[in-house]
Amino acid sequence: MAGSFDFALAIGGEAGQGIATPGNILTRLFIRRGLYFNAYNAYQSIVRGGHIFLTVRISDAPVYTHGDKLDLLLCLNQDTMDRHLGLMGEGTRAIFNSDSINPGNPRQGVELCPIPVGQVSGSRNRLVQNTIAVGATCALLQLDFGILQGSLEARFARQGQSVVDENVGVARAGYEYAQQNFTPYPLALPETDRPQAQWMGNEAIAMGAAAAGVKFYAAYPMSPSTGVLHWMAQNARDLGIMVRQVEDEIGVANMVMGAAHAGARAMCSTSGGGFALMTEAVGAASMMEIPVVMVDVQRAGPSTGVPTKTEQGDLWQTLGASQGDFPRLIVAPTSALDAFHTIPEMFNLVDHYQCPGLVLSDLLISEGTFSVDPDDIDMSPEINRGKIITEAGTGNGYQRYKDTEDGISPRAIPGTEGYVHVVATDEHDEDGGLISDEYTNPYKRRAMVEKRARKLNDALDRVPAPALVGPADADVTLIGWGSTQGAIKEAIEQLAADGVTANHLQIKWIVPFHADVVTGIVNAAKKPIIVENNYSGQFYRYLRSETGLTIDSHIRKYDGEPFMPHHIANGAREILAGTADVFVPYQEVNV
Amino acid sequence: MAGSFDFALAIGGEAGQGIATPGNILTRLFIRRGLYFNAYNAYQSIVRGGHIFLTVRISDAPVYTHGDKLDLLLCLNQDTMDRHLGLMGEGTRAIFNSDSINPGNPRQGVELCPIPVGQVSGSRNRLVQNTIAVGATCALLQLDFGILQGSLEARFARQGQSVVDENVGVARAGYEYAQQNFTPYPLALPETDRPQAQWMGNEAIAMGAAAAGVKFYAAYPMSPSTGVLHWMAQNARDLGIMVRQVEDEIGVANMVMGAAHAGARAMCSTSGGGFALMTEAVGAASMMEIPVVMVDVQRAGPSTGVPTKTEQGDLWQTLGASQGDFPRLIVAPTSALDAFHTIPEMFNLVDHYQCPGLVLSDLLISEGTFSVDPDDIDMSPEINRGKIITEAGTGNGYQRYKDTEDGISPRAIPGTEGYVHVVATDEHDEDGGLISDEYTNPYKRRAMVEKRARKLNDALDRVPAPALVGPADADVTLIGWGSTQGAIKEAIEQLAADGVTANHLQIKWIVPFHADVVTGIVNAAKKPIIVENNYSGQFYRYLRSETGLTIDSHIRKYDGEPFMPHHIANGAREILAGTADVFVPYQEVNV
Amino acid sequence: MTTGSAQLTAANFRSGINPDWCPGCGDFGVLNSLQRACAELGLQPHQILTVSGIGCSSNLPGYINAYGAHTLHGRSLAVATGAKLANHDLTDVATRGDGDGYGIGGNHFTHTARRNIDITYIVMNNQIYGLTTGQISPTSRLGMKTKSTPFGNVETPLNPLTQAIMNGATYVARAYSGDIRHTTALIRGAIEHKGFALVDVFSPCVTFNLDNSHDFFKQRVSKLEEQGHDPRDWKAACERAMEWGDTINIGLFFQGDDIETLGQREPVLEKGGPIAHRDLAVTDEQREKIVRRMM
Amino acid sequence: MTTGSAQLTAANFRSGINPDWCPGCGDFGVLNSLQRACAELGLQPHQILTVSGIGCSSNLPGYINAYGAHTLHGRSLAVATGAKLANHDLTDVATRGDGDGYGIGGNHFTHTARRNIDITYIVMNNQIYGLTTGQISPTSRLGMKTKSTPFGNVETPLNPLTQAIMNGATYVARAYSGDIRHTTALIRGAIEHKGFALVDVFSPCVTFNLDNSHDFFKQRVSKLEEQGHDPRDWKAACERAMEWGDTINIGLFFQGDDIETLGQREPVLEKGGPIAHRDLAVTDEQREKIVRRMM
Ligand SMILES: Cc1ncc(C[n+]2csc(CCOP(=O)(O)OP(=O)(O)O)c2C)c(N)n1
Ligand SMILES: Cc1ncc(C[n+]2csc(CCOP(=O)(O)OP(=O)(O)O)c2C)c(N)n1
Ligand code: SF4
Ligand code: SF4
Ligand SMILES: [Mg+2]
Ligand SMILES: [Mg+2]
Repeated sequence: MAGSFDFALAIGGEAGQGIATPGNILTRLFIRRGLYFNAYNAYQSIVRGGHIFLTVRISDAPVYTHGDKLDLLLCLNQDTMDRHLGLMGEGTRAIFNSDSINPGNPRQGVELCPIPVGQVSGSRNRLVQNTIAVGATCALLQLDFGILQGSLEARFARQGQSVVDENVGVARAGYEYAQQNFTPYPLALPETDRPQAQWMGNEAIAMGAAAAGVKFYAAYPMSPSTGVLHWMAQNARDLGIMVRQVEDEIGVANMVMGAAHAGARAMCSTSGGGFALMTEAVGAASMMEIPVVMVDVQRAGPSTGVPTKTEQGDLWQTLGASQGDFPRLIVAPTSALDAFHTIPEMFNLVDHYQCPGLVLSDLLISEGTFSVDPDDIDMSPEINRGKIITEAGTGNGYQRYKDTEDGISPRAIPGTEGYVHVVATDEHDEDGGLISDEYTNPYKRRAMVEKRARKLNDALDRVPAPALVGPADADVTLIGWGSTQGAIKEAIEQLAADGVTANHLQIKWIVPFHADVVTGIVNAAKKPIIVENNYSGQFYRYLRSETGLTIDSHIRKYDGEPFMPHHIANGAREILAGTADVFVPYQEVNV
Repeated sequence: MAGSFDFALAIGGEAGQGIATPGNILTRLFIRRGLYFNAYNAYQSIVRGGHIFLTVRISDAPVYTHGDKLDLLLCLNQDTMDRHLGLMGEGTRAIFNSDSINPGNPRQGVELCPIPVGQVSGSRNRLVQNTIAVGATCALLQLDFGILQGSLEARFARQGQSVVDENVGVARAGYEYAQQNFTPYPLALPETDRPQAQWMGNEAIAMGAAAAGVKFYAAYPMSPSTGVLHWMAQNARDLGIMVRQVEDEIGVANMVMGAAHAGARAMCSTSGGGFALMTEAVGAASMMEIPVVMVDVQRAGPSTGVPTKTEQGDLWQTLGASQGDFPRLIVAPTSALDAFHTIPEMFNLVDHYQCPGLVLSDLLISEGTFSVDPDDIDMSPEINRGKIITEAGTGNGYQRYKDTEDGISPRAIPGTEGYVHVVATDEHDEDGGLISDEYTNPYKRRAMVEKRARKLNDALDRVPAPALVGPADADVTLIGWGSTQGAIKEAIEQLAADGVTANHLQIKWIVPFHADVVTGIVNAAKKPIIVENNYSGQFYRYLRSETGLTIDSHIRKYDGEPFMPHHIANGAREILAGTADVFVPYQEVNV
Repeated sequence: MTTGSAQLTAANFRSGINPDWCPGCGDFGVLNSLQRACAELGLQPHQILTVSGIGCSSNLPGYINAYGAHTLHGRSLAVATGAKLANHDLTDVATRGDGDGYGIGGNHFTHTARRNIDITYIVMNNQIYGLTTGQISPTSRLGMKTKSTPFGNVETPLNPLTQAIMNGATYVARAYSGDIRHTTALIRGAIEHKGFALVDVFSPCVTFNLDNSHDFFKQRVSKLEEQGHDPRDWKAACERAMEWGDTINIGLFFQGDDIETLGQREPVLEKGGPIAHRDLAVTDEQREKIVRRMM
Repeated sequence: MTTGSAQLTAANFRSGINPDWCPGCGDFGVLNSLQRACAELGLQPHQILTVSGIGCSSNLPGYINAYGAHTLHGRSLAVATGAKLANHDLTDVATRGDGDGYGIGGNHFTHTARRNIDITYIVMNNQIYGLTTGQISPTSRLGMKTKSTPFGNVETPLNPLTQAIMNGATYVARAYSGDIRHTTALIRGAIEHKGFALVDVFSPCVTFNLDNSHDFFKQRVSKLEEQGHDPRDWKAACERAMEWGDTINIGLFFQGDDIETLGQREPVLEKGGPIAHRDLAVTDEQREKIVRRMM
């Protein structure tokens, strides 16, 4: 965090209390002001009730996680107060509706900000407390009311002037009440000259697909991947994308394969259980040499597990998807923005190699909300469709599975005159003819296995090697993969403040895997520690299978919640102190 | 091979020519005589036509593979002659119907045995050549005709005296013609005093299940696993087993889970593609803590692949089956007899640990036919159902998922008065209540993950450690897993004859894995070589992930055919000579 | 189906857990009706096994005092079939949503119906995917706007009733969960019926399906029992099931009698009681017979 | 559907490969009929995509001169749907077996039918699993003895025709592959029909199903066209489809007209041609609109 301002607020209440709205009003207001933010919403698989806790961390410099601490707590119900007040520290504030919420005893230095909502708003509507709280928040942040008013006007314009007026009035009442009764924060909300945009990770994935030229998208709803479907459905008409909700994930994967075979760039997304149902199609796509991209947004497993909680638990599922040996690519993007860029890269690779590409996101990335610099939203990435034939020709001697030197065989798209052929999930000869059904030929079989495998021989050249960030001689090397990037980065800053130097190796490409580069880095490290958001060390086990490296120190978490930076920093400290080999942080906040 | 007699014959023809019948007449005759045999049938996924090649190797001592060489070739069509004659060596014979088959030029020392079938049999029926060939074979083996006659009488009795007479007459004609025209083998067919029985690997698996007390078996047909279904269907009524052919493999796995939940020992079997569809249920069974056994009979992949060919290609599919981390057991039996014993062991383990158990067989084991000593067919193995509650009680304070010290919670069977509870694939608390839907609690979540994982803490004590067979200081250590046991064993004998000493480590238990024992053995080995019937070294990659061991020498095969012993011996020689690191034998016989 | 134990009331079938459904959710009525039906039939909690998939509706087993299995999305009929065949003494009730049952679970529905296994199949049909916060289901109307069809659904909804009839279900009913007495009667009939029994229940999702609300149904539902419909007439049943407009029929559409259940046809169940409780040992005689065939 | 190219004959639709079906297998007749129908319709090989699953019957794409995809067991309708939506100019024919199509692939059948997508669905129904050497299929008769039911099948077979009608298929026919002229006409009608068209073909497995042989059908089949059946009458269609005895009906059972296909309802296909051939680039204007909403 290089910013001068680092502020986190949280809104807690139950499902159905409309927490998303104040959250959205505030984040919009922040990004218009050019601020960066990172938001994590802890919620439950229940439509009304339960506990929702939205943390929004704001800064004038990029923020990579929702952070470790709260400055402001907005309690929409008693439960939030009971769960979280005890964790608020010196200099923080807690805003709540004193008509219905009982504060309890805060720690020293916490300013309670009770608002008698009924009296202040003159309304009995249970949703007004949200707007009051937004007004009060702006007051505490010393924001000019006009800015909030502008935001509210924009947001409610579609619902008519009376709704606008009501909201502005209520917000103003909250604003003024706070001004009169509570102490504003010492640092006022800053402003930069670059307004930001905002997205959820799933939107970033969907936009990456749109940018890659995806014209066919199919899904079966499954948390936490459904946001991709929603974005796609919303934008289908504008972008000419065929979007389908299918009867099940098997249908999804096979439909996507059919569309890809017919020449469209095609993608699907799901979570672990849906991906389990898609695995047979992964092998089929590889055998038929059809390029498809499948996204698995991981959630806490096994099985139905905890649908609204995060985990990095599906790595081995992607490594072991479908029977037999066959080429597949696997990547784990490290942030929403990275996911946005990764999807087009993956499409270029699968088109080049004519095989399936699997993308491992997780709830932390996919359902997190983040600011993004509009200039980073490049919707015109390079597109390379590989060896593809779409022009009519004589097709003289055309062989769909020609045993070429690099294993890649030109792919004629059905409908193209002159290149009629059959693709098959059975083993086949260069023509696509079925060797198993015509006669069984071990030489052809061997040749085709080798042809397919050979395709990936140069794959390492096409994906960047992971790089070590930070001083070469650091006390510890923190190794993560995928979504832990931000938390590790901030943990390293915390360690530095403590006098512990740490460097950082974040792995994104799983297959192909830069084993030599990683081995070199690990061997040179003083104290390598692997950080993963799962129980069994799935990445470590894979790393070891690829390199033989033995690493003794691990930080793991598998309680459904993502790492907070201090979890990792604490783990590194304990490991350095020799008090732990496998450190599993305790989740302090019962979110 | 310690036997004094080691003889291999092969019958080749096309599908629909009835190769199974002469094969069966001969093997029955051999086992009645107390001989051991091992038969491998190379065939194609086609119902008529193509090429079928059945190899039967016979000895007066146990035989572990179908071997490397042929002594007798029975050609039922020209194709067989063309493909295989060139591979017959000194002292061998080739019997064929000279009315329709043209022999070509055999190598020096091969005795051609043409039989003018029409004239000898006086019949135009194209199936008589099979019976003639059986008769001739018996003559060449200096077998008293009365023995063959007895066999034929037994076999055709059900079809009436005229069929018996016709077959005996035709066989006699072949027998006599051969006596008069061809040179018998110098060694006559021996006899022992212990008649053997015979089974296919799939029957051994099914019988193992019956012995384990399986009362519910479900399947969807899939080669090469369907033989288990056929045996089960045939024996269902006698043994009181509920056998179901289901609409698909998803239904199969979930039905089996339902039956197991209701208290029955329940099993299913399939091949890789069907297993892909079952993976979601693997995670569900582990999460609900329901004991089930699922058998994956591997065939050559990926995808539909080569349905009638063998491969050890599904190891990573079982390791990566379903999302998230959860306990599962995985075993790869080393022979049909081992599979028979393994199924009851696995049932005791899954009942004890309340988790899924996966069994990796392959076409080589499952569709091979083998002699078996009747005394080895113990249908009364130990049965241990673990902590199970089936007696009515008050159930006071009963918790289905009680967080016990060893992680194992007593399992009440639905229908038992007093223990009403819910099992769930969602994360749950000790009562089975859904924590994700009621409220989300990271502490409970973590506790439940750890409870489930803890169950396997003592699993290594319950499965035997793999043992090194052979001299400790051998020149090479051949490491295999699952079905390669026999071929490696015989390869070692061949190497010994060559002055190369080799020892043997065969791995059966994959999860739990005796990493320390294996590491000790490998580290002590002069030249460890891993042998596997797949392309990518799936076992090696797993071994490395569990131990960090780096092993440079490999013998692999992925052309659909199993290893013959000399493939492995050749590989070991080349690796010792430094001419290969990864040796992939060439399949000499275009089966 | 009754035992010697005391007759229970619907309240005895409440589990300790409060349903976390949205206030007003139609599923409350279904739970209530099922509890009443169990009480009326004199069942004991341990005699019942409810099997669900995943969805709001599929949380039901947690709320009823009975054995329950909250299984995978779409798979409850397969699990229920395995359980019923393993212990045919159990009263086996599969309870789930329309997405779960007719979408991803559609194939099991087809095949379970034709087997006519003695399972009661209650589908809480809210014409939406509730738990995943509102996407079309296979029963959503044409044109319906949801998060996955913001411009309107373009796929014709399926009709679970005509499907069930054609698939071979032998008891096919539809209820509206706002009418608990009627729903109870239909569920009771389904449990009493020997064979595969579907009770499709309109069970409004008050949060994500504002098209098919309680009001919508209250104004339209009409009971077949009051219309002189003959449930033995499959053609009439299909016709009445296809009516969809100002009047929407509920009640028992079809019942086929004298059709053997899978359990009755399966010789392995003829004697020896539930297979789950049979002796696991193979007798010497059985072994002998098997080994003899191998020699 | 015709192009400027020369009119082809059925022989032009032979691929170089000889079918490896057993001599006498019913599938030869289906292949033959499909080739004739393509020729009669003036199609060119590259305009056609046949999509199959796995089974003896599913080997068909290898034997016809057309684009083909021999996909996974049970999944051909899903693959065919994806291909058709990606390129709606293709003539999309899914060809497969009864196990593949009605067993493991049953759910896709249901949902593809209700979408009324313009696909011709040919099921070679031999009432057996052929390629796996003879186990019951979902259309095997009660009592049938197979390797998986050595004492007789105990599950009621399903009726693909009544199912298709109830699922929303708009062209539902049954043929007998021994009558090539009739089969050709029905397949031709199916390809011409706009919407989801099922042609269930009795295609005897001469090796594993000796109950439902060519003789069996020859003695029984009776053409609806000769009986004055009105294919617009779904009730009559269902009744005729249920008849099974000395007379078994073949022909066009049901045809629904004026029912929009999925392609017609889907606005994304309104203009711009097949999506597979559209420009992949996102325009500045499109980007602008997206980013604006994010700010
Ligand atoms: C394999 C799989 N795919 C998707 C999901 C996500 N999912 C959970 S519930 C549900 C649908 C719920 O709809 P419905 O069955 O109608 O139940 P309702 O919530 O409406 O009662 C889905 C798609 C899942 N759990 N598993
Ligand atoms: C997932 C999966 N399960 C099982 C199989 C094995 N299998 C191949 S073909 C087939 C059934 C064939 O029957 P059908 O579809 O009726 O075709 P037919 O051979 O009779 O023409 C089966 C079960 C498979 N290939 N994939
Ligand atoms: S979201 Fe709908 S179905 Fe789910 S509990 Fe709420 S009202 Fe019921
Ligand atoms: S086994 Fe049956 S379906 Fe298969 S090719 Fe032979 S006759 Fe045809
Ligand atoms: Mg629903
Ligand atoms: Mg068939």
